[in-house]
Amino acid sequence: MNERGMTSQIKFFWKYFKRNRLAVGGLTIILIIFIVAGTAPFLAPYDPGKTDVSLKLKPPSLKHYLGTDQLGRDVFSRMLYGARISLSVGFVAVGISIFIGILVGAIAGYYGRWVDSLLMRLVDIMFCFPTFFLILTVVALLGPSIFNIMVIIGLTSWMGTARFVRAEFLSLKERDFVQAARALGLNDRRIIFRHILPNALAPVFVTATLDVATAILVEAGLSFLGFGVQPPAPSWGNILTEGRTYIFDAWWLTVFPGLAILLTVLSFNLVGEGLRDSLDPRLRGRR
Amino acid sequence: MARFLFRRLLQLLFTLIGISILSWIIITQAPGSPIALTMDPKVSPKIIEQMEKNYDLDKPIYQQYFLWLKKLFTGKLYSFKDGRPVLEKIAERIWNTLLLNLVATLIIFSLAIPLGVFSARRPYSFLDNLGTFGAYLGLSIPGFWLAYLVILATVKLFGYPVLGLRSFVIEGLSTPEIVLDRIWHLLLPASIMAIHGIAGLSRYTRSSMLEVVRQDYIRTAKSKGLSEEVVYYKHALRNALLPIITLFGFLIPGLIGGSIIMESVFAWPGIGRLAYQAVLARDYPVVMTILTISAVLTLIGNFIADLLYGVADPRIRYQ
Amino acid sequence: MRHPLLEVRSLTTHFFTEDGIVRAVEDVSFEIYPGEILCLVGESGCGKSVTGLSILKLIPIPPGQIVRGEILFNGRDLLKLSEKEMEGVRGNEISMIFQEPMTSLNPVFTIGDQIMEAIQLHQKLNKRDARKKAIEMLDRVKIPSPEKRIDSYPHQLSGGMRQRAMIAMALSCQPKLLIADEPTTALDVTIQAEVLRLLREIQREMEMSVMLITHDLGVVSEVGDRVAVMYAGRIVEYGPIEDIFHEMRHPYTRGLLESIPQLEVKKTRLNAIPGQVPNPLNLPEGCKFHPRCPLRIEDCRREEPPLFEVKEGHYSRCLRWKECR
Amino acid sequence: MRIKTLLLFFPLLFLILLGINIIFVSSRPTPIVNQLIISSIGDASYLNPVLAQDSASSDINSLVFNGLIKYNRDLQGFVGDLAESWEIRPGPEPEITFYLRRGVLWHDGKPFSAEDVKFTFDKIMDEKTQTVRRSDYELVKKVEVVDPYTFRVIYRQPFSPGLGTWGIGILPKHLLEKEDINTSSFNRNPVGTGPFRFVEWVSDEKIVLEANPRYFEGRPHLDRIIYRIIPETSLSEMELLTKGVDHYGVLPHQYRRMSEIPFLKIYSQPSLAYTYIGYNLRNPLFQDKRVRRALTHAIHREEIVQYVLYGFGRMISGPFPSHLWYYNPNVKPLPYDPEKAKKLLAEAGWRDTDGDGVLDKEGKPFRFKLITNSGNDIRRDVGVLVQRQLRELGIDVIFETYEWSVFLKNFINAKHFDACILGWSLSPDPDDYMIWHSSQIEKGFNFISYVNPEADRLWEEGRKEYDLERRRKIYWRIHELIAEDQPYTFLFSPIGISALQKKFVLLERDSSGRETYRPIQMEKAGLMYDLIKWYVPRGPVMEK
Repeated sequence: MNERGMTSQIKFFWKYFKRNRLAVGGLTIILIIFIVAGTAPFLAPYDPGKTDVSLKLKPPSLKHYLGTDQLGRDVFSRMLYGARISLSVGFVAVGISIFIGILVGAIAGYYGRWVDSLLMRLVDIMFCFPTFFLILTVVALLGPSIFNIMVIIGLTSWMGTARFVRAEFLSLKERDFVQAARALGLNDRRIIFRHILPNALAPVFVTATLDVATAILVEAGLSFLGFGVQPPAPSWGNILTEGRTYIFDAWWLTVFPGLAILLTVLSFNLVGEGLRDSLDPRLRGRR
Repeated sequence: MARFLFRRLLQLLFTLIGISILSWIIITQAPGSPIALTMDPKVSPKIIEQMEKNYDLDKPIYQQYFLWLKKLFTGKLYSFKDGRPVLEKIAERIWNTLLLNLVATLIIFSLAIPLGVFSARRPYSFLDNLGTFGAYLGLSIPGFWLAYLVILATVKLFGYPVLGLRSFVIEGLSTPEIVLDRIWHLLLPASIMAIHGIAGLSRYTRSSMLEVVRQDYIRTAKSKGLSEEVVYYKHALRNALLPIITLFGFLIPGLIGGSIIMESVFAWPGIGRLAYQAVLARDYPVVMTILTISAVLTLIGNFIADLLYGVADPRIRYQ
Repeated sequence: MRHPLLEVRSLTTHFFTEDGIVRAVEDVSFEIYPGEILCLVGESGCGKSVTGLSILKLIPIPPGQIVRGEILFNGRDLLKLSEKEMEGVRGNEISMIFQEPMTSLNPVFTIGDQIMEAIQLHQKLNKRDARKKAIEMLDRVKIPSPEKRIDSYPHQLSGGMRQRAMIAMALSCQPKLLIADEPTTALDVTIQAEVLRLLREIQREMEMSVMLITHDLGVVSEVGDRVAVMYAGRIVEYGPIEDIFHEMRHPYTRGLLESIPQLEVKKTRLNAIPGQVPNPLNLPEGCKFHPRCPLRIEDCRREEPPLFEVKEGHYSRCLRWKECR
Repeated sequence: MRIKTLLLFFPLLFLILLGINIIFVSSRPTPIVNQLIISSIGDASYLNPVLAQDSASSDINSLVFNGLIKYNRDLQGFVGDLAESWEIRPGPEPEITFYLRRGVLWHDGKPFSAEDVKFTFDKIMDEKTQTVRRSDYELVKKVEVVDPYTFRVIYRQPFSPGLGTWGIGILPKHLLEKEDINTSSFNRNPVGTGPFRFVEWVSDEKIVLEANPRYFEGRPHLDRIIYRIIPETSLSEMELLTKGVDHYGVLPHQYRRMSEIPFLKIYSQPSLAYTYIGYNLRNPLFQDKRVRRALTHAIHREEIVQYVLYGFGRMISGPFPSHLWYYNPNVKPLPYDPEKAKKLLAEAGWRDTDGDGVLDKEGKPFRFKLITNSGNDIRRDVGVLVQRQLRELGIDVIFETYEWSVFLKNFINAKHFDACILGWSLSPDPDDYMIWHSSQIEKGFNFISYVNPEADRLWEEGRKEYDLERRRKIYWRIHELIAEDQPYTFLFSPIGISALQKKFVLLERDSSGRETYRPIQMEKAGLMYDLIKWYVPRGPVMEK
């Protein structure tokens, strides 16, 4: 795919995408969260780890926009930094999952035969595990660190990607341009990555976006069970989890991080659906 | 058909062995010991070594695996935590989990399908857009967070117990009231568990309906003079529901994973909580068995989904 | 002069998409007389199917909309009927069959169910009688052992059989008009002929009118009484079949005819029409055919030519119809 | 349209069901029943006092089973339980003779005798039995059944904590003789001699006990005790509010809110536990006593107690709970004094020479890792505060939490840590030999590798001494030594708070059979020391 083709494709995609107002709204929120996460040190009014126990459990006020927690830390500042952690968990985990998914799917789809059967059996096996329980078990056993969580979520969620990358490859490899590339004697790696993969990327992109949403929710769930990113690092999940003990005494500790998770996950879901609608030619122009 | 069954069974067996080996590797490679969990200054370390030996923890890993398999099939697999047969522990809880999930599933299907169907009836109308947004909201809400808020709200509003299988002070209740009490304790967690599913399935139903409505045979049906209603609710719906039937099979894998958090929150004595506690306590026999059983259930679920699809779709039945 | 069964006057159907207005059918008028077969011919995308669907008001709304015109069926304007009344017309007085027999039958119902549905609806028969009638219809379209076939699902039938079942379904209520939208296109050549023959036969038996929508002039020559040639949403030539085939007065019709491979004439090369079907979103000014027209003159660019009456019952939308032979 | 109706029917059914339920739920008051519902975070594991390790099981076992003796209400001595009296004959091989109560019946009606005691002991000592209790009896030379109501224990050497170990619940020989004790169904259907007998155990939901009408001290007044398992503490509060739970362990921050609820009464009591920061003395960083003392000076324990525990904790100066007899009240906790801390550190050579805000010595910064187990909110908050407080002094603390079993196996037991926040929950006997004696460094619980020859000698002496006053002197001295060395920074000893529905009273009958109600009192031995006298009167109870 040449560069001009790419740009015009993006333009074309954007034309459809921007019609979906919910998706554009989601994208805007994601961008804002990104900017906020990136500039947290400048935006945060307080050091997120600074404790001042004399100020503990103060309700939201002009001094502390979202109140303070049980150690007098500023919840607003912690949430800003928490955005970094939650987003990194989401993105790195999905990055790993997409990487593995594409690799496995591409190899299985391109080479076919026994390689394919073997890899697809592996996919079947992985699919049979109750994912959340598996993640929980492994995180619990290896110890919950942000690194472990990202890797484990990534390692347990690549199967969907692998399956449809494989399917795309199966159909794409019979197409003329691939046959032509083969006839020209290009090596497999080049064919896979330069010729087939770009054509199979659109759906990968869609699931990746939706998977980021799932990964953020999974981290929150792990935090709830005590296996999330470990305190004192502030992820939204563990601000929420630490705060639930105080649910009667300090509602803001539970409500705000919950809303932040909800909003972020919602945005990724909306964008993901928007992408799906505008990248799937069959659905185009449906409105 | 026989060949198909045979192939499926073979595949099943292969997958099962893979699952058990994989989960065994994961568990035994982990740091931490099931015994050294108590930090009681009155317990001497010699005792702990002896206890580890009694659990075969001193044997090589591969031997432990086969011992586990052997014990599982002879019913001699005991939990590290309370010395009870693992299968018995699972058996006494699985019905609670199944009940909760069954109710959640019923709620999902009875709410999501109408929701999706009605949304797709007038796509992009105000109500449809509202439904779309609501569905995404439902998909994005952290379940335990919602559960907390709901529990808080119901306790404040009604002052009636919500946790557990039933209320504990039931003196003076008539039988129908006891039934109502059970339903109340079931409905709340099941509804919250169902929210994700309702959101997902209603989206799925909606897009499935929209897809079907564009098919040629819908036009044919209309050209016969059938009213829009009949065309929509008979010809379109039936086709749109076909792929949804298969989803029944995919509900099972989510069963245990999805139950872990909700069962803990609602003090519901089910498999999910058992699994979570077993993970915490390094109760290898229980963790392994639950992983394996849920994988088996998943496989069975997929199999049932295939069969169901064959029943529902005439195109499959005769192939 | 007989009264026409169906009289279409200035039918205009547009699709309002986000990319712009697609003027699929623009100011189309024709009539169909009792017992005749009118063929609507043109390349794909010329608006012939939309015309057919517009008559039964089966255009998806939105984005489609019948902007203006009249469709007089036995003197009643179908466009003024309510949806409820329209339901009484569809399948009962006017039926339609479609191009793809593979996808036009509902895969989850038996063909019997699908035929009986229309019978029960319009003829108010009970289930048993409806079934009897359905078997009768299947027999009539020459489906072997219809008592058995009635309980088959569409996928169990071959393409030809399916199309026969479609015809049985469409004709089960003895409609006065059948709109057949490319009924044979998806079929093998030998089966095409059989189905066409069947259609013709039944049409004669039932004294029914047929509006045959096709791109295949071979089909037209076999069964048509009169022909309307469409291009870019307009009727460009309209007349009895002999006139169209032998005295065509429009360069597009000529192009179409020349592109049919004819066995008896030894031609080394087919005379295809140069250029492409215009983008429906962006139709040329003036005569819509002029960019591809060998006879175009400056005036063609300026304004759309009206339908000229070449002779009685034969019309052409070409400024230079006299030169076109 | 049939299908459309069907589609509408199910959601409607759901809504109607919900509606009926809401009406039902909002219209029902909670009846008053003569029973006690206790919430517990975890399920019990073994209803068998020999096998049980967790507190849920122990709580229930203490109601179903009796030991030979039990602590008195001040935790300062013993009173008879299954034994009416006992005799200790001191000497190099001391003997304890228990004279058992006659006429005690097991819940199944069979009589209790000394054979049961011997059986219980034998089971504990059996290597196949998965029990951690065995270490309590390792110094027992032999046991004898003198007659059916006399039981004698002979020790290999003087061992004063040994007496307390006979508080363990006694098992019925006739039911367990032929069973594999580890997997026996007895562990889920216990039969004991205690005031309550076992009725039902629904895993992860509840354990039900009922009054034992033949209890040797008389039938308890309560009809029933139910243990409910509610894994989320913050939610079991909801059940307390809806009266689905009668007794609940209150977290410090909930205290004020709870005390404002009209139908609850709140009790508090110092616990037998303390929380500390342990320094790994193998780490050169902590080998200097001045450094350890400086760290204690630098850690603001008052603040921790005040803000993390909301005042529900006591500062302690040494390794014992402050309300018991062996705590040395003359030793005062080191005061919070950052200046003093700085001075001590400077003396030990720690100064910020490079001006980066972190102290250093010989080019090495003062940096260490403070770890604790995850899941304990208080330790987590303490860690965060300590990290901050020490940073102000120029000490760089990295604070991390690990899951319990990983924490123990990879860090604590492997001695692979710098400093840790942990707590000890102790028995009322002061013998903490396993924690502090230098012989316990390799495989015991002295994982900080603390060595003090004088203290070692005293620990050995203390467990040989039977006289309370002499023991007190020994432990007071140990207390001084450890406070001086500061191998731990003793943070606090928490005060336990519990909430109880106000409907419970103590019912007492005087000799004439007249019944009087008294309010329930907190004892040093716990709120439930007099549980068999608890009662729920039908009518309302007047508050004093």
